[in-house]
Amino acid sequence: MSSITYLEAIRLAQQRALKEDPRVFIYGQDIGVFGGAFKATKNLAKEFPGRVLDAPISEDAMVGLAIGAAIEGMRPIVEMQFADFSTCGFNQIVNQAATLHYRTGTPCPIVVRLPSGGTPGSGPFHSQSMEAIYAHYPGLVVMTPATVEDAYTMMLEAVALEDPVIFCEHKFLYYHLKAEKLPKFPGEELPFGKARITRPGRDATVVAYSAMVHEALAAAEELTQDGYDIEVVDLRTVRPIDTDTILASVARTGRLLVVGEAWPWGGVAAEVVARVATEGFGLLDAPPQRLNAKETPVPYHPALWGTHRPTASSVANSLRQLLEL
Amino acid sequence: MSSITYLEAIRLAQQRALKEDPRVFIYGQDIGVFGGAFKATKNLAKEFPGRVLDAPISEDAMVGLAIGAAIEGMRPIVEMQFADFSTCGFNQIVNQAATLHYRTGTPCPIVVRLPSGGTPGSGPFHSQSMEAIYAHYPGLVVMTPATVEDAYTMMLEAVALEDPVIFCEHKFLYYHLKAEKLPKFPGEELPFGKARITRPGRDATVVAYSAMVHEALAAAEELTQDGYDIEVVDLRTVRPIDTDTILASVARTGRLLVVGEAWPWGGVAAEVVARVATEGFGLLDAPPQRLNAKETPVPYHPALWGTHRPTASSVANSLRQLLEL
Amino acid sequence: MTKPKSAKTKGSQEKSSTGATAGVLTAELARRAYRTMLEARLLEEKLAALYRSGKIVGGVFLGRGQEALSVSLGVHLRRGDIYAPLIRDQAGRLAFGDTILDTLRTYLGSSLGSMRGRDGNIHRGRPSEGYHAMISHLGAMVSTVCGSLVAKRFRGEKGTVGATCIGEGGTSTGSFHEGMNMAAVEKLPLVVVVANNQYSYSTPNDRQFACSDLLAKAAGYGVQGHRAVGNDLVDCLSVIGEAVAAARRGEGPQLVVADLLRLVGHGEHDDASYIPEALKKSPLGRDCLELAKQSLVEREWLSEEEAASWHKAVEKDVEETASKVLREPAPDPTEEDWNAFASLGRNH
Amino acid sequence: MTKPKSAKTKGSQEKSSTGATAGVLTAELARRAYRTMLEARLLEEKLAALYRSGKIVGGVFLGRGQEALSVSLGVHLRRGDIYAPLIRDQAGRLAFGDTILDTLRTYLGSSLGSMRGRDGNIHRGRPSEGYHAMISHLGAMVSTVCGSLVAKRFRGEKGTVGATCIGEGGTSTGSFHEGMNMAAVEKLPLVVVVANNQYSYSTPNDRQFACSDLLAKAAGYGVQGHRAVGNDLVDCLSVIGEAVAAARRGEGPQLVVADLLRLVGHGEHDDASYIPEALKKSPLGRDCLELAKQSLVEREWLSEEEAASWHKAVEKDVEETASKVLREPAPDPTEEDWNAFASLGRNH
Ligand SMILES: Cc1ncc(C[n+]2csc(CCOP(=O)(O)OP(=O)(O)O)c2C)c(N)n1
Ligand SMILES: Cc1ncc(C[n+]2csc(CCOP(=O)(O)OP(=O)(O)O)c2C)c(N)n1
Ligand SMILES: [Mg+2]
Ligand SMILES: [Mg+2]
Repeated sequence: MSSITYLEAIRLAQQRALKEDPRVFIYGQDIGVFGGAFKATKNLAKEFPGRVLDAPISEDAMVGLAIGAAIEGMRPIVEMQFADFSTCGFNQIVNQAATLHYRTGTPCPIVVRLPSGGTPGSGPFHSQSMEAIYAHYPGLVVMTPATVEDAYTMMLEAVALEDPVIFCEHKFLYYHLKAEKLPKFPGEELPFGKARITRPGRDATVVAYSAMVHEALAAAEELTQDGYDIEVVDLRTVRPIDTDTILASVARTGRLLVVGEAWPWGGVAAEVVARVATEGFGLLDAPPQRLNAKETPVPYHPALWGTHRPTASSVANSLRQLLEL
Repeated sequence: MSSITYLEAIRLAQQRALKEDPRVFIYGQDIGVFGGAFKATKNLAKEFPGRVLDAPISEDAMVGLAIGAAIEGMRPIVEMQFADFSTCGFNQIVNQAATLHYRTGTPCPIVVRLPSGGTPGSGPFHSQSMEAIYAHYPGLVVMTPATVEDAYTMMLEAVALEDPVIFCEHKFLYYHLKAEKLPKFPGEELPFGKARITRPGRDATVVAYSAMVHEALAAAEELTQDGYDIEVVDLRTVRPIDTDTILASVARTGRLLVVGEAWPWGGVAAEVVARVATEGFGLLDAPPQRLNAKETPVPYHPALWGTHRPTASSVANSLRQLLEL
Repeated sequence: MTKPKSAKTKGSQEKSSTGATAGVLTAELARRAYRTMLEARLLEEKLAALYRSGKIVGGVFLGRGQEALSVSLGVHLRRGDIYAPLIRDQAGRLAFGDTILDTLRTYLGSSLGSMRGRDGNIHRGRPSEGYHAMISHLGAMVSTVCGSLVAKRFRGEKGTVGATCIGEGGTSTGSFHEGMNMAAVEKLPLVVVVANNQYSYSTPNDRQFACSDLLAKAAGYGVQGHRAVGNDLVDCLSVIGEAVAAARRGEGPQLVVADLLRLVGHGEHDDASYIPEALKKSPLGRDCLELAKQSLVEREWLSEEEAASWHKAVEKDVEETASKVLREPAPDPTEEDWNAFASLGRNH
Repeated sequence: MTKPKSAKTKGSQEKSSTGATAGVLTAELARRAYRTMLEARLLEEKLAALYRSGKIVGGVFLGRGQEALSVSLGVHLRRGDIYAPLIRDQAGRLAFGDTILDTLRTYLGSSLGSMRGRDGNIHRGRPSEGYHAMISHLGAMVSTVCGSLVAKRFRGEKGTVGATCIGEGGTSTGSFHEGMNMAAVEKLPLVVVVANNQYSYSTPNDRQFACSDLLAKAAGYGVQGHRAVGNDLVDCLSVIGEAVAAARRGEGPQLVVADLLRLVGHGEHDDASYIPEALKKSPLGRDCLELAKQSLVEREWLSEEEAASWHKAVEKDVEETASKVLREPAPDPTEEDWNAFASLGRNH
């Protein structure tokens, strides 16, 4: 029986969007006949002639083009070859896409796909997780799916939303994650913006997103051996953040660890800890903790990389410390 | 007797850096004969021929040029015409300047000056506060002087540092803030990276930086009428953050409000609240609070702008609420 | 610093217009253009006065001296076209359908203006009507217009064009370059008018670019190039008319370069003292409004009397509109929804 | 897609080299260049093998087919010059002073390599020695090299040049444009070599740019243009030699465009099946290493026997170096300082 990867889910969601909505087109480098650097658009150019277009190496103009097309009623999806290159389209994203609706009343329904996160040997410029940078800006929705099913439904939601969406798809999950079948439609399980309790637990809450959900789950599994029962919350979207679900979880467990693959300063973990400290102070039995990447560019050598980012074992360590506080 | 503005302090610091260090040059749009959009380099081109250079409208290349010059041992200062335009130089700042030393061992001592923050009528693209965006990246120092004296000494420190410095100078303070004289040299009062207790107090700590320090001070003054004694901490640099001084203050007051002019998500206030919640949980008598700009682009009309950003009166309100928690 | 050129020098792919009497130019068009220039000029004078009296806060950025070039693009666009004007395009905006009323409302931040006080001055537009609202970051609108044209191509709309203006300084931005190249690759019906007013803010051309002729950029992108005499309305009308027509005919992107001078500071806070007197007195410094009137009068398309009566009528219109807008409500922060999202509630 | 051009077509400001026997070209230089090409070729074959066997993780990006162009820039640079090579510049790097040892160390992530396992593959350099370490973002190095040249100007250093390469795809970036324009404004001694290998990853030229000739960009920036036959070592040496000499003489930035083909995938994961067979079989697809040998042998600058013995010697060197590096320690995360700052302690 054939199983569906996280990458394939993204491809299938784009295929469905193209099929169901004539306003959708995809624009990015090498995404046409070639099917994209990661093959996320494989065969789509053939199936939808003229609607999956190779772009020049011009990230600023790629986003600008998407914005202009959205203004005229289209639903463009832009593929960045790597999240890291979105810095070259940064200005259009944060200053034009994010502000358009507030300034003019015209919505800007674009999706910018960012192949994100670290993989061994990818180094400082093909490994970045930029969700916190974009989430800082009001007007941008930032999605960070952690499962094959979410990758599929959230891509469909992203295309349907009236707002610009930064879609952070994790490269490490592309091939590692598989599912037997996909949901029929978005919202079947959870509505947009709602976090998931991936693993219910009693003793502490780990809030994570994207690839870190799986490190958190493995750590939770490891801690069962110590007799602990850890709850894992998958944020799914980091803007908006589903503070209610987090607070409800912390209310049950009294302890919070937030894990992010990006750097700590101002990251998702900082934002979640700040929210819980502010809104759920009384729920906490111990100081909330966060675990992030080390404070350097993402290193090239797999041995360094494996230490740079949080892993099941470093999450488990942090949890053990938290449980003793 | 002539008093010195915050803007003049920045000009004088650059003048001194040019005079004392032959490695220093300044590069930016309209900074030569014209003296800059805000006159922060007035007369410097004349006084230092060939060392204060007009740049084309090319923020990416401006930063790239500074990096290349720094590699060869120079100490470039880049003036962005407004902080908001640094988005066009974003890639060079975060991917080349911030990573150079870690990757290659070659330091990248550049200073990027960002005329930051809101003023009435400046609107979405001439008002932004981008400190949180840059502070996210390991390798970048981010300075946010709130006083005339700091503007002077921190600019000198910025030029002396081996690391790339994002120098967020606040446009609203340019003319509003005055001092009678300037310190003789940096570190006279406080070393680099140390926060200042601008106003000692007993009942609550307000952590602020840049223009918000003055709103916090006015709010603290207002609250004396209610019998409260508020401590105001000026961060001075937001990367590094002087967590020790903040924790010591919270240890005394038991209550924390962090104020930032930028947006809340992942901002300085989020980072400070997260640090205090994590490292100083037991010191808190009430949930830590934050106050930021409203979640929209910075609006044009002064009436909207005045409500969008935190002000003395909104800080005072937040403080009153905090004191009742 | 400034490199005066003869008006009809040929660049490598340059198409020279067939001159003042070319195809599309009619008395009616020229009269409409002149009247719109007059509106822009008098409206801008009012804006300057409102700025000086403290009624407009922030800044006022005028196109004085550039009305002929600006209007010539505006009048050649029609319903369904895309227009992304820049800083000095008051005249083009009015020609495209913007109004004195909305200009004043936007500058004064009226809640009734199309920007509702959220954005102001030159950053106005009605994107859903094809009238893009520029962001400040120069060059950014080139690719945005491309995107709207791609949308039209997807919809099978034919014969519409997209147009934007930029200063010579803006050509140094990476955005401009990426947008031009993309337009050329997609063969879009895009018209880009470069107003080479010799200065970008205070920066003279020799600190901005080093090519001997900005029009040489056309060949580097593989687009058609045109040169117009920037302060000559009749020449601008015919050259830009031809450029727009070529784009409409499907000949791909068109780059128009025009030399001229802004007869005013970068903004009203700036006295432009960096512009040498000799340059102001050169042919480049001649006032396009004055020249246009002379030229139309010479052609007997307009009489001095009519021009004077137009002047009076426009002045009255501007004054009355300003008084009205000055009485309109400012935006009320307590009524503001403070929500940047289109589909999400506040505070997300 | 590909637009084959005759080698000596003149662009508007193009300087044609005086041909294969021009000024700087000597037997010694050509021999050195050929030997370095051979080193690059054999080293890259080893890198590919190490990648296939899983020893190199991440990616391997080769310059096969582009060695003649790449080396021609490297050999014309000298101590004190600035060099920012790009993806396909193994040959230029070795000519500039990089070593087989450090290349292997960097690819294998050895803690003894100049990047200490922190960065890898093509992202290596020793910036403090004028050998810039590219960031991935295409175009970014143009302005960086400008900056180093400005520093040299400040110090009064004369006669040094800065050089970088870029693919035709990289010319679409805003960074490239801003850097070229800036270099022209500052009249810097910068040489930019555009390797037009007809594809950027899988994207053919007709989706990348629309100018009929990339060299037409030179006039748009106001820089001198040169064309080289990309797989002809002797032509590359003389054309680039002249370009570097012109820059050294103070004639400002020089743009060199060369058509060629990469004879390998974008990276070793890519089979380049998007490149049509006909193109591979065209003159563009001829292997520059083979051609160079023929050409040198014809000129009696090299014998077949010598070439064969060089081949053997280089092969041995590469093999031995690889075995050595494979035994070197990987970076130890517990020893790593995890500090991105030069002047601040860790965890700031
Ligand atoms: C990317 C960017 N950098 C800087 C600025 C600040 N700025 C506004 S107008 C201007 C000068 C523009 O010159 P030019 O393009 O020649 O147009 P002109 O003002 O002469 O009409 C500058 C530098 C900007 N708007 N955008
Ligand atoms: C700004 C940016 N966007 C995307 C990429 C991803 N990328 C790496 S190489 C490449 C193709 C480069 O083509 P070209 O410049 O022609 O060089 P070639 O690979 O053909 O030598 C792309 C798109 C990048 N490195 N930088
Ligand atoms: Mg100008
Ligand atoms: Mg290529």
